[in-house]
Amino acid sequence: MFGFGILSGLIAIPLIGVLFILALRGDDEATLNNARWAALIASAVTFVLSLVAWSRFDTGTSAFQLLESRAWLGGGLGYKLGVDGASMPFILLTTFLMPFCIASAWQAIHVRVKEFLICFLVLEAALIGIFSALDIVLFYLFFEGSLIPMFLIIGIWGGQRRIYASMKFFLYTLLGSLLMLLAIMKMYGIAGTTDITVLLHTKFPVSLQYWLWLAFFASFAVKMPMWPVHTWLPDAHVEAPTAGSVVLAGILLKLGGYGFIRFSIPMFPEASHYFAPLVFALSVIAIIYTSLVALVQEDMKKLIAYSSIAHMGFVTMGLFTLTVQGIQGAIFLMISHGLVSGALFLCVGVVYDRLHTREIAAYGGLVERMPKYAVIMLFFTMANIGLPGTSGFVGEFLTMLAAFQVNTWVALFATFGTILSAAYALYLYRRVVFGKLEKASLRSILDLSAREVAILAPLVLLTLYYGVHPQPILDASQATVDGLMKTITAAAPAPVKAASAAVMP
Amino acid sequence: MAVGLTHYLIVAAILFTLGVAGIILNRKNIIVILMSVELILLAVNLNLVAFSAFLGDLTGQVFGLLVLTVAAAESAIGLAILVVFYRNKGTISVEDINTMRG
Amino acid sequence: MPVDYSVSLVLPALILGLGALALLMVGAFRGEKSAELVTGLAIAVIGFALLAVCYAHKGDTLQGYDGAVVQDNFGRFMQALALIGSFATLIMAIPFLRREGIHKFEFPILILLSTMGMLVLISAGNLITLYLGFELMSLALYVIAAFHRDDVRASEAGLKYFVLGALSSGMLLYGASLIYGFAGTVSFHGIATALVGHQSIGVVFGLVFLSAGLAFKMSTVPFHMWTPDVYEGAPTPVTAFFATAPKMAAVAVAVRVMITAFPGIAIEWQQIIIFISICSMVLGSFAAIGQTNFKRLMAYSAIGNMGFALTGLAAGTEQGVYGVLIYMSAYLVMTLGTFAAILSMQRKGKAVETVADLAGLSQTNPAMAFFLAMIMFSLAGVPPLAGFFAKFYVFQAAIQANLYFLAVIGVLASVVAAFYYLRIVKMMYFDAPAESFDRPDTAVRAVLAVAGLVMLLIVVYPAPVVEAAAAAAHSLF
Amino acid sequence: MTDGSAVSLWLKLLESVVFAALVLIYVAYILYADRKIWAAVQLRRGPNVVGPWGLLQSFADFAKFALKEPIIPAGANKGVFLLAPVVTGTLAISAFAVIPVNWGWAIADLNVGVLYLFAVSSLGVYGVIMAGWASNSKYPFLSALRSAAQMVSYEVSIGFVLVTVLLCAGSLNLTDIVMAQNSSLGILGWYWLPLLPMFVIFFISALAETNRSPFDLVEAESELVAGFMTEYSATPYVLFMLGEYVAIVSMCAIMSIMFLGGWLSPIPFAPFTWVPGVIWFLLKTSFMFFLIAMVKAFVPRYRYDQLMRLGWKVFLPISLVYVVLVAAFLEITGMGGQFH
Amino acid sequence: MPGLLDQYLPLVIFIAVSAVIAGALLVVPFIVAFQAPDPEKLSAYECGFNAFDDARMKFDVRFYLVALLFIIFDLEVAFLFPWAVAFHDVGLFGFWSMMGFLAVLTIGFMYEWNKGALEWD
Repeated sequence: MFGFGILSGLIAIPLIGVLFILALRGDDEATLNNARWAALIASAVTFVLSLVAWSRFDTGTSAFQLLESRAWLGGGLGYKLGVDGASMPFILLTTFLMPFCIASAWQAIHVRVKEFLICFLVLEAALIGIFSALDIVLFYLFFEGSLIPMFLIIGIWGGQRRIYASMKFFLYTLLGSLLMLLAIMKMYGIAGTTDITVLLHTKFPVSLQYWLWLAFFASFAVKMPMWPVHTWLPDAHVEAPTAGSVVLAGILLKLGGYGFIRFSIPMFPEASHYFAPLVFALSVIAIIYTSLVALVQEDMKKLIAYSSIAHMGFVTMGLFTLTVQGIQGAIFLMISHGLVSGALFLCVGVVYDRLHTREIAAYGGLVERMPKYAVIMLFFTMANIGLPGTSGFVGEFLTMLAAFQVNTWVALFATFGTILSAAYALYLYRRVVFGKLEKASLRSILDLSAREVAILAPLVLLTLYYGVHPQPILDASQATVDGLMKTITAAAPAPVKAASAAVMP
Repeated sequence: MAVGLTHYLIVAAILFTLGVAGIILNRKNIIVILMSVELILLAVNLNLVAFSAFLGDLTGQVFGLLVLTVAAAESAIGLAILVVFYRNKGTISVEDINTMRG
Repeated sequence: MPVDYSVSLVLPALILGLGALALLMVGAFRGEKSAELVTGLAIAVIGFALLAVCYAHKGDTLQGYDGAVVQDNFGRFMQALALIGSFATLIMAIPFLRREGIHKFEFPILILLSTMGMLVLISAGNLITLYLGFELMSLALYVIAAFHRDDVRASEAGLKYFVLGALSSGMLLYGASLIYGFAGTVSFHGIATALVGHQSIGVVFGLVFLSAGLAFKMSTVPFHMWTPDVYEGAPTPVTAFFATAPKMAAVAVAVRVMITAFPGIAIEWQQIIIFISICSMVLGSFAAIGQTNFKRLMAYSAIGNMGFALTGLAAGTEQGVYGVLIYMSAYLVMTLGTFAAILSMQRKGKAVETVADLAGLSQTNPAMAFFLAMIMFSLAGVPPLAGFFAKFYVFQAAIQANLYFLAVIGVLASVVAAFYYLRIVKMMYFDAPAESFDRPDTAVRAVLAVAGLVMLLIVVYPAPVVEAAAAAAHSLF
Repeated sequence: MTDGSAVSLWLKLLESVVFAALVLIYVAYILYADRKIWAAVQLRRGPNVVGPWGLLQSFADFAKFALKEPIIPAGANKGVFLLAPVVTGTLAISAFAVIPVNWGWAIADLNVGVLYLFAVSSLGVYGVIMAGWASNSKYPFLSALRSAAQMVSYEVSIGFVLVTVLLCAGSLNLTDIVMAQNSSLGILGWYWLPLLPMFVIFFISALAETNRSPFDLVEAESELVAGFMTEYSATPYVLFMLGEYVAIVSMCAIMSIMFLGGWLSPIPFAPFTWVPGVIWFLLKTSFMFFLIAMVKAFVPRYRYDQLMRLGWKVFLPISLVYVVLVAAFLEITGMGGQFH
Repeated sequence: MPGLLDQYLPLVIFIAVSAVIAGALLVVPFIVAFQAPDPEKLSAYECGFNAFDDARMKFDVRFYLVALLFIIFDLEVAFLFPWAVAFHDVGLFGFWSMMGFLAVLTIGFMYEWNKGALEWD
């Protein structure tokens, strides 16, 4: 297609949608509907195309596939795209979630609709770019570039304190990533290229690795977000519009995890081993502390936001066990969390669209008026807790399994965290859905519309499907993770080597 | 006592310092600033000519001549701007250059 | 070496000079009403000079006039930037000046002369040419600053600029005289040769003064004091000019002097540049936060940006120079775009300049808001816009030269700076709309749009700039 | 310092004193001549009481002034007020230091003599400005400004005129310039002929430069009383008057050197060449002064705007063009510049 | 250097002599003349009126203009002098350089003329 590969196509299609929307004139309802449809179709086509890419993807190898490469900036900086088992699932997740976001905003967003849609499509392009970039500068470009649309989404269509939240979001992430940028420059200086495939095979001096690792960590930890740099997330989530929250929780949070898998662990394996305890500590704190904080939240979105942080704690914990299970579990957990938390935010959006408040106290007894909603909400709450049979269970189980092998204490605390997560999730559910319907404002509330059902149903199905049949994702990442393990093991200090040899199948 | 290069340089340095001090410390009259600027350029010319004589190289004198010209143009423009300022503000006190702050 | 007096070596400057003189006559004999005509012709003259820069002696490194003039890729690159700056500001200036009733035919001529000074400055091969170019540029700038002569602020700005400018040129000159004396020559190459294996404290002293003079023109700390006042006080097109073309020239000459004349005492000047760079970045970032006047804000932004640009020079490597070149290109486009936006900010024929006036621009004028937002993000260094590459290359060079401290400070400063750039985006996109602006003039809109698009396009098709900059940087080493 | 050089130093001092005295005496008689000529034109007798034919008139005038009460106005800036006449007098006399009255007869035969003269005559403005400012009185102040403007205006054309001479002579040394005019053509080989327009311009500019009639606006009694000298009396006043006449004489001397071949004989063969050069020089200088005195007698005073217009709009362009013409001519013919 | 100074020494002496003469002239009446100052005598002359304000008042900006023009043109002369002296050494390039310089000067002059900077009323 125009001399470009399919990955470029994935990036380009949303942008073509943008151009189409830009070309639309007028502000009447018909035009806006055209714009909505255009955006939806663009994202849908992207999804279909990503499925095509998926069909061409060979899960049997850890090498990068669907490669495309062209000269760009010169001096070793090229435009290079490609995917492997660690990135393909995320691309699918992105293309899958995007149409739902756009559909969910169909009526919720009624001011500056075109801008909103443009932001989303640009964001989608940037996200696909992040996951498919095989040049570290190109990666950075998309990584940071995704900030702009998200900044605008939160800032323009957000809630009361949207300006504070958007600024905080932007500056936190910018600071983290600029430090990463410095590290990227250093790596460029050493390797003479920014090609990730080359960098993956470059041995960086161990003393330097520590610094590089920390710089990357600064960026990814903010993005994850890990305790104690997580504070932007609740603000951003609370203030963002529903679709924004979905993308934020569903995809943006995964960038940190993806970054760890793609860069920190394979490129600085020695440093990763060295800093693993630090990450464990932070993860455990995040899991327990944020779960506790979630318990006392009065705002639904904030609660889910804190729950996301806790889940990301599992992810980092899993990743830095540096075992096959841990990493695979983390990838799986990220995908699953992308679906589940996205769905939860959509659920919150459903009631928010009706009552325009996210105060938990404003609700209660919804089950009486909204039985369908109650069912779906229950399902996702359970998935969030990690009920077996839902996708949430597989990821958490794998990561905890890995944690047990590496450090029992960490696993113990993490288990404690799962209990807490059950507590806050059920507590939320009870307060919102159960109880007596007393509030006057709730009396006339309507149950899910057909559109809302259409949006949520696929998510339910997918969550369920991966819960009982996690193999596709695990298969997809298997080869890549195995490749990753080779690097890690080679770099591991002696005792760890023995340990991982013992657990390797 | 033979007058050597060092002496010229010291005199030039003193003149230069006086000129700079005149610009920075002067709080009264803008004309004084213009004069200080001339003083600085004079110090430079002294330097250039002294070096030129010392090195036996004419470049310094050529440079000096050009500096003189530029100094003249500069003071001409300085005076012109000063007159414009005076017409608008009715004063040429340094303390009154204060419309913008911050 | 036979002395080359070939006119073609100074062709661009010559075009500007002769053009200015011819236009002066046109203006003088046709009277005040010729302002439009003269401005139009001046734009054409700059265009011709730009062509001459691009095509005369393409790719060659030549010396002429006994080494007084150097023609190389570096010079041509920066000359082109300076000319583009003048070109764009002149285009944008016309409607503004007409509206304010200060459209005189002298304005374009002064711009031409000043630009000529810049070209001379950029292609200087010895201290004398440097000084003459510097002064030719400055003298015209002094007048331009005070051009709105019935305006208190403008005349005050002009006076302030003049006083500090004269001080700085005095310092530069004093430094030049010391360098001449202790190195025994004014030619850059001669100085470099004289310094081989022979450290002279006198030269170092001279270098300090020289840097002070250059730092002034670049508006870097500690010689930045004039910047906010002059930016605020001068008429906006003038400010736009100040913010673009002279900076190109000043940075160019700083790079050329440091790299070609003082490789022998690189340690010393690197320290100076690092100091200047750090202070400028930090001050530029923090001082801008409290500003309400957009032009004043841009002044601090300029200070900060120059600090960033100098980061590349501090590295002292070819890569660093390359970074500086990229940075200056991006900075030029961003600044032009920003000032195009500022020039568009007017209600009922009256110019407004505060940041708050931009409130809700995304609804009253979405296109302008979009382009300005692009530029602001770019200034903040957010990829995938041009400003990011600019920062990338300079920091890259600093990192390569093991100047981690500088790079980290730079990163922190750019985050702080991002805050106030974002504030402008916030004004435009998040706040309730204020009264809408008048419809901006075509030329201004065009500059804004082109600048905004360049911000984006440079990502897609960076080859021309990147290759030219690489060749330019290479020609210095 | 060796004895020899000490002796030569004293010798030089003596030489200087004598020369200065001679100049002053010459000026005294020039003053007398001025008045006589003027009187003659008006069919009066002029000074004729003191000494034979009034020859001692100037000295008597001086004695009178010396005995007058010196007044320093209450509002004046005393130091500057007194310094001004000294500056004027000193500068006027100093100009003669480089004037060669004969071959080798100069106090200081500077190789940049022309520059020195140019510098000293430029500095003359200072005396005027100082006097006008220090007096703290309106007439002196205004006239000082006028006078300064007038002097600097004509300074420019004088400069251009000198350039044409320098182009021909190729040296800044006054002796060299005279010798450059030494040819077998005699009077026809002097520069007045090829540079006639410049000679005229220089002559007129010299009048303006020295505030001499018809450009004596600063002393236009009906407008500005006695100009910047209004507040002066006694010898300070004399110093201004003296300075003015010394300056006029030095202008005459310069014209003689630049355009009239200095001490050269107008007819380049015996017996005229036997006449000592100094006589020729004196004759030429006196002739020039005679012209100046005649102008004072004939020509009505200019208005200030006319004066400025003449300087800037007539002399400046003409002299500029003439510089170009002379340079082009020399470039084409390869003539001139004997001293290189 | 010593040779150079030798040439200037007579000059210094002569200037000193002139200064002494001028100074002596100035001092004479203060020593020999009768002095009886009174306020009327010492007040500034104003055609018989009492001076009613400070004499150092604002004055016409055109004087500035003349001063500025003078500075510019006098400096051109300063350039012309060495050029004229070295006319035969600088060759054709020198000739044309100066012609160019004078052309620029002339253009500036014409501009002034047209702008009325040379008008006095």
